[in-house]
Amino acid sequence: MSTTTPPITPPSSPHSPSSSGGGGGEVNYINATKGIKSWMFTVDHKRIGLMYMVGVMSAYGLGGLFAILLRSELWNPEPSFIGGAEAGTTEAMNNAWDFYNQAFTLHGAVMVFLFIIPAIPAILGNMVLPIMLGAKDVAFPRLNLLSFYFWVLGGLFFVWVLSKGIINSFYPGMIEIWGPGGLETGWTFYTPYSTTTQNSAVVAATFGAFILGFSSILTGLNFIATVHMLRPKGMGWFQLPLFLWALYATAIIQILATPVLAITLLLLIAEKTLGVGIFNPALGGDAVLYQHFFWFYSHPAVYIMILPALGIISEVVSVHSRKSIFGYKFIAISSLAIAFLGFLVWGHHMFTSGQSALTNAVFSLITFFVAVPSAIKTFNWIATMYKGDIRITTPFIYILFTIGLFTIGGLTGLFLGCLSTDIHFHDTYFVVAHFHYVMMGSTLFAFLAGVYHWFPKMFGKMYNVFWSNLGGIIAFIGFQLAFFIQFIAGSQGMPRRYASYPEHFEFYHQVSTVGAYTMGAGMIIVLLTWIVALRTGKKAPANPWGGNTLEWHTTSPPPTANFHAEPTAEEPYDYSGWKYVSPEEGWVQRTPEEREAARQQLGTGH
Amino acid sequence: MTQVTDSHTDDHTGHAGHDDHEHHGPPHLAHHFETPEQQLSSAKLGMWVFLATEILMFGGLFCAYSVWRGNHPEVFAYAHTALNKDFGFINTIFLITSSFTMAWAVRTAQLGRTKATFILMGLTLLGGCGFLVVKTFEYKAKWDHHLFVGDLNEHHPDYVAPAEAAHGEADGDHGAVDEHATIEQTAADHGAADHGTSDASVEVAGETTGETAGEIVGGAERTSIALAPDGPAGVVADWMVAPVIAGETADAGHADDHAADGTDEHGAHGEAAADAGHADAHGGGHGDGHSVSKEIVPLKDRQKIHQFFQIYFLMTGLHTFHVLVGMGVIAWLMFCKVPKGIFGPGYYTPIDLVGLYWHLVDLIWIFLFPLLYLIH
Amino acid sequence: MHVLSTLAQIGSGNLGMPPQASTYAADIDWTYAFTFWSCTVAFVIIMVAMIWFIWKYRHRPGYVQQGAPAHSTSLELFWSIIPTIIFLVIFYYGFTGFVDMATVPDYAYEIRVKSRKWSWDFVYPNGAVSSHLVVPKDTPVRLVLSSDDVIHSLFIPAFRTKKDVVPGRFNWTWFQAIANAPIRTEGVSADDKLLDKELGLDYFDLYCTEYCGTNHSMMRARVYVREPSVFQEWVTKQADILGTMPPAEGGKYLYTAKGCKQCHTVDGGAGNGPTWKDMFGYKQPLVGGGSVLADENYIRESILNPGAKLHEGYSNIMSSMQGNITEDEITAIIEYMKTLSDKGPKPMEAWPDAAETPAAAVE
Amino acid sequence: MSHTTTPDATDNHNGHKDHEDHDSHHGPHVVPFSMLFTIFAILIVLTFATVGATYVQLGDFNLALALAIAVVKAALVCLYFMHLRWDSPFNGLVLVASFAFVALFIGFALMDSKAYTPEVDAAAVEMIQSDAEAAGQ
Repeated sequence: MSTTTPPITPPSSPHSPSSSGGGGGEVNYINATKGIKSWMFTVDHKRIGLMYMVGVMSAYGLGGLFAILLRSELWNPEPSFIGGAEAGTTEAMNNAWDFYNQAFTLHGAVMVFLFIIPAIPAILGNMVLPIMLGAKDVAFPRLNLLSFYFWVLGGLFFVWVLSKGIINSFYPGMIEIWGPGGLETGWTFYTPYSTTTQNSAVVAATFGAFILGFSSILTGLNFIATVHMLRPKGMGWFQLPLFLWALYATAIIQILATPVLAITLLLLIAEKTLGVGIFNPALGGDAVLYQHFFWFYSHPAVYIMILPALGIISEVVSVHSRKSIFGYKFIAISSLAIAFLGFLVWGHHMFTSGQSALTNAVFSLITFFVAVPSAIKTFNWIATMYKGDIRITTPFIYILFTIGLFTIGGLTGLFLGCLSTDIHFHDTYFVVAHFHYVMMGSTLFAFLAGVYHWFPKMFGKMYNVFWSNLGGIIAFIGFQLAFFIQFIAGSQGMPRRYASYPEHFEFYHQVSTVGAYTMGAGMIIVLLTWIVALRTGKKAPANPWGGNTLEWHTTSPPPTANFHAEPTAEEPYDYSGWKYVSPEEGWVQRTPEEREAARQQLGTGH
Repeated sequence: MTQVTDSHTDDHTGHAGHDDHEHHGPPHLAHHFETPEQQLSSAKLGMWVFLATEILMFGGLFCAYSVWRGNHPEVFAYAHTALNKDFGFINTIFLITSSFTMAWAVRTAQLGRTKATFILMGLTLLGGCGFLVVKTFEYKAKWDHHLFVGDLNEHHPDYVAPAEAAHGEADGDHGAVDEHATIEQTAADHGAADHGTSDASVEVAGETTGETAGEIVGGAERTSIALAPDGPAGVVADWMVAPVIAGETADAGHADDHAADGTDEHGAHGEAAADAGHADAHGGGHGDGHSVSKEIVPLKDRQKIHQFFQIYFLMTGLHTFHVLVGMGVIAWLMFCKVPKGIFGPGYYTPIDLVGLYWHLVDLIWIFLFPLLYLIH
Repeated sequence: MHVLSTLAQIGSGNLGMPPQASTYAADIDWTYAFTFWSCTVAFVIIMVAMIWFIWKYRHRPGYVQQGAPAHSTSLELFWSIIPTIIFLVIFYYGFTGFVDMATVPDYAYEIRVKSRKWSWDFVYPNGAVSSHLVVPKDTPVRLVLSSDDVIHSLFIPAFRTKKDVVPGRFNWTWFQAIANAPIRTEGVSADDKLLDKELGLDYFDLYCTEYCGTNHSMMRARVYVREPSVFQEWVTKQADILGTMPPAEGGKYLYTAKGCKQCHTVDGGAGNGPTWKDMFGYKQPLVGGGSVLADENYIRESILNPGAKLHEGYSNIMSSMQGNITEDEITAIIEYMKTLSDKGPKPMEAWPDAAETPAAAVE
Repeated sequence: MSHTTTPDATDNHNGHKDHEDHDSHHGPHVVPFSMLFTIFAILIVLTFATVGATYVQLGDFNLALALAIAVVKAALVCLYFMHLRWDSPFNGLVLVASFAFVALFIGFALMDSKAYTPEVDAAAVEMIQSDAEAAGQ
């Protein structure tokens, strides 16, 4: 179907290792130039993606550490983890509560701003978006690098806040610039708490988030321009791989929503430093208006987190089922629909805030409409598996987890979109469980699936399948343990952000804490498999999965210019052109005759 | 698309760019683009997307503006009188003119007329400077009258700390303007009019426009307000004095007409003096807001008046910041790039992009001007 | 024990929801159950289909892949429209349920809820104030919520009601209680036992669900549902609660009831605020140097305007009690503080003049 | 791979561009000076008009009129000074979309804040009252 309009250079054949004289000698983007400077000032999107990967995974480790700490604190109804022996005295209790409040705030803020928003677009998007387009780079490579440094700078603010918090707890008042250390406002920075609290570094943290916003904007801007301007010949909008559709939709949200976060945080900083009172009722401001501002960004931001994950699911399901994705157009359009509708539902975070009944009803209704495209996608993935030739590989196993978690997360979202039940569930553990299923369950597992899917391409190495699968399974079990029980705790009325809780919730919390530790163990195994694979992994073939998007048409890892010869656009989900040879050589391209035969055998036209 | 062909004949650029790159990529063509057109289109698309983020960012402030104005139109209608319409008007002209010279500079850059480009960008810079000069005067006037943002007023040399002020001019500052019409008895109890003899009244009576005075009483008639017990005079009537500067004539007697159906206390005074009393109280409240007792001072009308100035300063401040950035980029291009003569029909992207940015700054001002200065 | 009760609760027809103690709880639970079963069916269908497909079409020796269509508009429309219809049904039930929750009967009994970091005051129409909510059974009750400092949120799981308490405005919610809680046997704290004498152990939980700072998780209260006649009796007595005890004892009562307890200790321990132990009659160091004698005036000022003379080592986090405390209550607290200090005058034995008992302070 | 492209590839590129939703133009579009000046003159006139309109009492329509004039001015700036009239339609779409989303944001926020203003005002009145009581003590 997608034979290119004018004939040009023949499709580049995958680079078989035997023909190129063996692994190490080959020049690729990793070993093309050496030295720290060649990385620091690189404009190569793949290197930027790798640098993002290092940074973002460190942030994930930090956020995960806080998660473990706060789950430990919740083991007992009364906080005892920090209070220790003197637990029970007011001072110990206050310390424990403050510690818990800082832990959950930093867990949330680090995970949201530093990990989950950049995770898929900045790492995997940067890595494969231009290659999937057959382009040499993103449209604005230097802006891309700038975006990374914005991320670093923003991250440094959080590290500063954090280290100030630690230092100040040992030497109170040692660092007085921009208020004391630590952050205890919740990642939402709700006014007037954030503008009146005196024991947290709100300004530093919000300024960090403000800078991170620029990072996000620049990535989105780059992706939009790249998808528009650098598509290869023969690739119309509907030959775009679905991951790129998802990234494109994500970029639209990043562009349109993030500036509102920027202005919100600027206003917050102005309130804090200049005594402006737009959001502070004590100065005549309006606290609910802040929530409108905040959620106008932060609800669409939820889709910045989840949409790329859905794109990865579409890719992986299709490739590893060896079958063209079912209902391509519905999936592509549903990404855009989610992006658009995602802007119209922010009010469902405010059903109990005193928002007017009419606004509540309108937002609730639109919330249900935004669920429809998600449902369509899920059904389409299942239909893609139908009559496939399914290879249960590591990425595929992770994707199955993702689909399961996304389904639970999505369905429980219905309880929260529904007005009367949301009143009960709002701000309870039900919400905590719901968004962890969507954010952490779906996005994290899809991200891991994506890494395992593109790992051979990124590094040219294969990983240990057994340990990778085991790590995923342990993390999955841990995840279910940690969060499923929170639905029940939430429906019982367990409020979120509680350091102490009534005793009858103890059982739920202990199960949850066990789950958190289990998941942590699984994640450590996963990270170890990556490190081991980088050091001792076997050389990966150019196309280990038989995918047909353009990144599989180049060597693993790709050269700096991505392709040795200019690629031609291919129908991204037509797998008839590849045949499996061996684990070492992976999939190689069939001759036109073989391909025709394969199509005949499948019996349907693509 | 006929326009495109028109332009080709119109301005002898023709396919120059095309010819240029067919054989060899021009020096400014990045490695990952194939043609200069593709690069220019990408750059423009990127710029437009960036401009969209700018619009959304200002959109937040416009939203804050709309919500506050929607809820308290009378406060805005009154408070804007502290702004000088003429200044706003002159600034609009400055920006439109500089926008025009910028568009013209893009044209000359496209035609490769380096010297004209240089001069036109210089004129654009001058326009920006003019804008900044006027803004400086405006901000200075606000500063002089303590109409600044939040706590910044405390840094004013004349600022009287509320605690001190409380001793000095303790009595006399109850009552002020409020749009909350509901509690008449409060109006009666704390009818501010009895304090209308403070020194501010002289100034106000002398200079306030009739309309302004009417507005105040119009507001007061609908409710009144009481200050905290220690409500000090603070900075006397500072927010009130500002419209005085803007206003031309005193016709405080008009206040009566507006206040006629108001509560008798206020109506009875019917003089600017009475209004000055309110104004005074406001000043006191205003100062008070920044004192240690911030927490216990309940929401008051003066705070809503303050909202206008907060929003005014945030909007114009952010806008002015954008003007400054734009001027910086224009100056850099003008002095470092344009003289090299590198811009011509084949390559004028930077000029085009900075032009787009400058026009957006103009565009935002086009909305700010009527919304801030021309409120009814 | 927890495991068993938990499993029993989940297994009961209530699907893990708390007991239904308000008129609209059953309706919400019905919507919940409808959504729950719809979701369960959808989830099972998706998972079964997925696992079955993976099993049936897995790659294995001898398996030959057959072609299958890459799209089917009718099928996709089918699974777009069916969920949409189900979603709209859920929306409809949620919406009607919400309308019930948002429509308060005209004759509702009105209770003012004043909140601050980190305590609740429930103010009844006759002026009675309590830190726990007591409501008449089978009577619509409208809660009018206001906050002195930051956003809180009032949540009573058994009533399925929740509303944020936003400073600078009034929010309200209402409910009609239809049942009281069973008497607690588990998890009864020492505080509970003290309160037990007054009100009993048959209460529902009330939580603050909007994060509000250090002691957010302790910002809880108890909700008692009482027969209207019993309620009437209680509320009448509560209006004059101070008059029924000596001033110092009243102060001790207020120490808990007004939430002073959250920050100030009486045993010399540290807290968010200075301890009351040995405060009265001693010089107190101030932030920014200097000191002040902790006498009646200083304490009164610190209650009404906490930031005025800030005790060294503490930040200005206390909200003013202005408007939430009467002069008699301040007196009672001062008398109580006198009992905690070894300096200064002896506390009053009784209210000086019957005419000036707190009853007079009640409007 | 070198960055020079073969003539083949270039042609090809131009060929495939036809189905793109943005149109490439083959050289800069230069706006004639007369057109620029005309737009400038119109903008100045409209600025006078918008100031002049404030001296006419139209009630609520003053705001609408001022905004209408501002929109016309903005449209002129976008179409001519910013070349949108000749530019890729997608750039125009970006602009329109950004305004649409601002409108959406403001619209919802206004719809809500209008509805809850009475609660805010009531609270303000109560605070004034309690303040008055405090002052009376």
